[in-house]
Amino acid sequence: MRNRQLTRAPQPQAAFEPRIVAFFCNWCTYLAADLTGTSRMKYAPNVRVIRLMCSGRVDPQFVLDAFAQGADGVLIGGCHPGDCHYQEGNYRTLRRYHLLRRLLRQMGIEEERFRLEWISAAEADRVRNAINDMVERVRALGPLQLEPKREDREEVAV
Amino acid sequence: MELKRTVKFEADRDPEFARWISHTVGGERIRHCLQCGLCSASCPLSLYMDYTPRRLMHLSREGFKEEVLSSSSIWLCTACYACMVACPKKINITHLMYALKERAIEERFYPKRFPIPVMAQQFCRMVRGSGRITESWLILRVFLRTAIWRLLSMSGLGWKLFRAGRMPARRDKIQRQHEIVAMLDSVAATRKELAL
Amino acid sequence: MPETGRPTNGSNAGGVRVGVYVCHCGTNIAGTVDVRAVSEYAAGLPGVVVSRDYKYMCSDPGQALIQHDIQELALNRIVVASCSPLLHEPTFRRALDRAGLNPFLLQVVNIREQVSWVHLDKQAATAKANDLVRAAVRRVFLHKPLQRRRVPINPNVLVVGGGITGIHAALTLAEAGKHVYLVEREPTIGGHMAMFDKTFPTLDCAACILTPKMTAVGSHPGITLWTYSEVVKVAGYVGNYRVQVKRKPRYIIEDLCLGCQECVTACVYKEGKTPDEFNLGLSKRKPVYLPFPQAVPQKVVIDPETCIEFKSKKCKKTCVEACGDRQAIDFTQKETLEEIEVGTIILATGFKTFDAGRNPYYGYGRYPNVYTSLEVERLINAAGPTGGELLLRDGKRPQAVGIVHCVGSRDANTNRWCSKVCCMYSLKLAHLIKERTGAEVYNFYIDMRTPGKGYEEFYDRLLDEGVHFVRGRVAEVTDWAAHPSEKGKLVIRAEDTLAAFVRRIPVDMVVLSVGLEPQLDAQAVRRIFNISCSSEGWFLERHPKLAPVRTFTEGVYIAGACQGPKDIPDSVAHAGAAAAEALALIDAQFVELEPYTAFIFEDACSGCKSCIPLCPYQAISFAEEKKKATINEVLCKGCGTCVAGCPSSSIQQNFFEDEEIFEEIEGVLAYA
Amino acid sequence: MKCAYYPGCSLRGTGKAYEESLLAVFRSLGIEVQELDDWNCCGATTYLSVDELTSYALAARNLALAERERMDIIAPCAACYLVLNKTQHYIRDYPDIKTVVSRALATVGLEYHDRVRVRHPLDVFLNDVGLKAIAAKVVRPLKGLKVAPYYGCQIVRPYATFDDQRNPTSMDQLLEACGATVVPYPLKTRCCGGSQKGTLPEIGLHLIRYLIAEAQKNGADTIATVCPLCQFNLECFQKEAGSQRHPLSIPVLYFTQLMALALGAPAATIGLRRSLVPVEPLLAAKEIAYA
Repeated sequence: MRNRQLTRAPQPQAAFEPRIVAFFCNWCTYLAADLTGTSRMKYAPNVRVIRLMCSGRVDPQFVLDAFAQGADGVLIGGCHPGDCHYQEGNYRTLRRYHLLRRLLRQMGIEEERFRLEWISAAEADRVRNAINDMVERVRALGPLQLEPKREDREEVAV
Repeated sequence: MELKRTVKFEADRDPEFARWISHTVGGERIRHCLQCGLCSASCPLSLYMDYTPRRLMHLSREGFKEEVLSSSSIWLCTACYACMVACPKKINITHLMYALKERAIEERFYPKRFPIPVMAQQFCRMVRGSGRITESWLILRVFLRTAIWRLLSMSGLGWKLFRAGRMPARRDKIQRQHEIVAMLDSVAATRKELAL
Repeated sequence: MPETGRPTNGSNAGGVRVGVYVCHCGTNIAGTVDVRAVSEYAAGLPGVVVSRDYKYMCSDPGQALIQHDIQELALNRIVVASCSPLLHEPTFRRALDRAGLNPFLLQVVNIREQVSWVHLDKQAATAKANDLVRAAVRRVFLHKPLQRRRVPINPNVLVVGGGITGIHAALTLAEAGKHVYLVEREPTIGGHMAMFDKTFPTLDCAACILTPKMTAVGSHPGITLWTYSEVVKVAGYVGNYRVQVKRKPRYIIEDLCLGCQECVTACVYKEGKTPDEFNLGLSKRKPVYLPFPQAVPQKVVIDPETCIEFKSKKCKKTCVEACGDRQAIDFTQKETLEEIEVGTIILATGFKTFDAGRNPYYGYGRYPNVYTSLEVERLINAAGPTGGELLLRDGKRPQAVGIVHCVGSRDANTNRWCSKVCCMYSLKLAHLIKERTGAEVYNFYIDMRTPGKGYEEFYDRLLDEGVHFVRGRVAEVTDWAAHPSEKGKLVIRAEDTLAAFVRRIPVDMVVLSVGLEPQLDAQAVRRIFNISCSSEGWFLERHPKLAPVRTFTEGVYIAGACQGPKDIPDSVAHAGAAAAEALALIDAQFVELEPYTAFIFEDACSGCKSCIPLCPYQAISFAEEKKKATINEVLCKGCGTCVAGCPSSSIQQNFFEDEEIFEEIEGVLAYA
Repeated sequence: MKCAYYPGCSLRGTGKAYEESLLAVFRSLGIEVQELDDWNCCGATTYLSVDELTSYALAARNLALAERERMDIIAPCAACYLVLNKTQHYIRDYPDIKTVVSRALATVGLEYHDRVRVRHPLDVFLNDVGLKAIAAKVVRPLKGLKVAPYYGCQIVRPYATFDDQRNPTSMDQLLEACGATVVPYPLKTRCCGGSQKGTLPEIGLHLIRYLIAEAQKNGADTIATVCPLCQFNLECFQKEAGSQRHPLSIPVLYFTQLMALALGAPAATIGLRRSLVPVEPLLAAKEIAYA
């Protein structure tokens, strides 16, 4: 189930559809994404959103895992600086984001594949724009080329 | 290209005219006009009008006398009452059109040889003289004063009507014509007395 | 029982039995997502015992379906693919609870707001829904039963802002027997309403209906009124907020001042020299003053900026002399900080009016006879600077007055929104101006918006009064005369769009009907109370229709014009709604908090202490004897920042454990 | 009760057939009428635009004459019907108008106390005689004759005294009682232009064109009218209003002509020959015997 080699193969080269994993905080960006829906704005269907209570919960491992499992891009959405529901969680996010970006660059992952956006609960249009813009940029970059790595975590019993 | 000033100064307004229209019979509710345009949309003649009834109501209550009285709309109105029945503010628009026509005739706001006022005047004259209208005579008189050439083009129809017995050659007249004259004079006198 | 249940591969992974439910939401979801295909797909996922799609999962029969399956098929994990979890997660959790399953063994998949409503391509939308459902099924495997925490509610309420909204909310709560702290920034309560002369559409006098409520606030034993005060800090959580209030020195001992104003009479300044804030600078006040005669509390204030004693320390202090034995004046008073504990908070901080100077083409500040509507409210107020006579700056009566609507409203250059109250207050001012001066009054409007009880009727009345209505936005106000009749006048230029020509209208006085804006410090205030603002800067409600006075912070409510432009009736209704919401919480006596707290695996903790500074709530401490970090669950608010920051992964967060998230990540990415 | 019959000027001229057929229907239905003694012109729409006060006085003379005879007025002409009705309303509503009118009447020894009802034949036939009684007296059912009922403006506007303002049906019912088929006619109360054809011909023609074209489109064999001016406009100018591509030709009859025909009145007495558009071929085609 987690064999990336197997899973990546069937993707036809001609129509590359980037796959992007997004981590949205519960209080701002996830709400904004809901508002995008209630406002019936349309955006590219390439993003899969994972809801966390705060962008500060985004463990760098999550990002690395997403890339390892086949994501072509990772998007983090949090409240604007100073607006964090938990006072300062998003400042931690920002710090980790900068570190992680440097690390990813060293791993050969283009900067544009990893993105942090501040989107408040009212900014539905920013959700749409951020997603559409990122999908286009990642599409231009093409599929993420990583050497398949050995699983470094234990399988969860299923 | 002839250029004309279209911007209006307050001095172009005649507040007296505005006062008059809202105090004339039927004009009581003109100020309530919401400018919804239902009158214009209901009017079968509005497609030919320079100012739609709605605009005319607004211009009237604001006192733009020149524009209102020289508008073609007041002559196009056939008094079909469609606007008045439709009006959500119950404004007596048709009656206001009559009032405007009357005022326009009084102040001579119409082109020379314009048939509508001519016909109105001839009509009144005939009533005073005979008490009744004989259509054939009325039409003849109007065309003689406005457009003789049209009389010629109408002669075919006239002849047919005459043959069908619908164009009596003799003028109809009431018996007690003096009563009509007396009443007309009385109205004139009372109007003067009460300054109506 | 409907027979839409699909056969599954039946694998029973470690006793986990998942039920998947895909909601059509009428056509809201089913119109874009092939719900049947999603349900069929889910049926093939490992561990899924049953998979169904249903018209409305949130309906009673929908919930009954889940409950029935839990009992009949011994399900122990539930995945519902429907609208946003922010809407119906509580509904489905209750359904689990009723069926005897721990409510946290549920995962909700958002396939409406984030799938069907935002995509057009049915195939792509269905594929996305499949991915999300697959991730949820994988994630829900790891869910553990959790218990919500119950916390008691402190029955005291803080109301911030003493305008009509705050006053009404405070009185409602106090009448219900709760203790209210009413904090107002200005030296008196009353807000904007106290400045008005009459109120639309009934034309009853604002003071007559407001002052009884103001005095009721001042004398109510259940209300602690702190004017000239501001909230500076809020800590704690719903039901248990600790609030710091800064009380500015008024240099008067409130308990001793009787409001006799003898000090004001006795002040060394024989005449006022400072622009009077309450009259918007249209009159002058002394350094010691009462904001207006009906001010509550009836306590004077000393303004240290203009008082000679503060400047030179050499004043004769005739005020102190006049106060005599009462000794209410205290020049040494200092700012104090009070700390209070409340369970709920109502924000009623109101609005500010648009700064008319931002539209320079209307000549505000340049031509003395261009006023804002609020200034005119003061001018026609019997208690105002002119005793209610509408006079120009030169003391003459205006013969013609132009009222310009939508100043700072419906304008992409300033504010895009409709300020809602301007049409009606402009009509009111038009009526009052015509009544008091007999002047010709011109209203320049874009649309006349009078949706309210008795409002359209009021407009109709104004039409009949012979007020001119020119439909068109005013382009400029100048003193340039293009016609002899315009000499010495202010000329308003606008298209009369109903007449379809441009008009130049000379007037003596221009009234700018300024719109409503968020308070200048709205951003700072919302941060103190940990709530959000809409992009315009109004406080953001939890739901625009169904939760208009709630916020995303439990126990903090918003009421009145701080949420968006509102007239008096709307503000009062809003205040009542906020008070009722607070009362509902208080009367429940406790509130249940989500159990998303962090916890430590002590065995793995290396005692590096790196988590301790990460917590904004000081919930993590270091147990010296064990050399391990410990988390105080009561203080933890469940953000998860410490979890992400722990280098040894020895902190986990309930419902958001690392493994759960990993499953979700891999779930959305795994190809089917 | 005997009614005063107020023909109005048009029924003595272009609308002669209206008078002839109306009187025939009165006779057939046994309605007793007496022509109003020395009636005068009501002023019509024209007088109102020159001098409205005088026009009320003129109309009031007729009202006063009827009142003196203690009779209600039957006014078949739509304009007369409206003007008389309107005069009643305005005398009631405006004291100044009442003063002017009363004084004028006094000079010729007349009084008016608002005791007269002004009625239209449609109203009398429908509400006094009744559909049942009329149907019982039909001897020549107008079977197969498709009629577009055209009411024009002033019968229902602005005063709807006996019929619905937006969708009047009184004439529809009467014609159906006579055996005719009434076709849908959405323009039934749209204006024919009145005297506009005489003063501003293009505009008059424009209005006439749509009225006839719509009736023809809906399959009408004839248009039934209640007003002499409507009849005149629709009949006399239909050729002019039509074009080569869309010629217009349809008989335009007074509803009373159709009723009289059904009630068995001799054809010669109901003015069928006064039509400029021949009626005979139509009646022959529908096998409606007339003699």
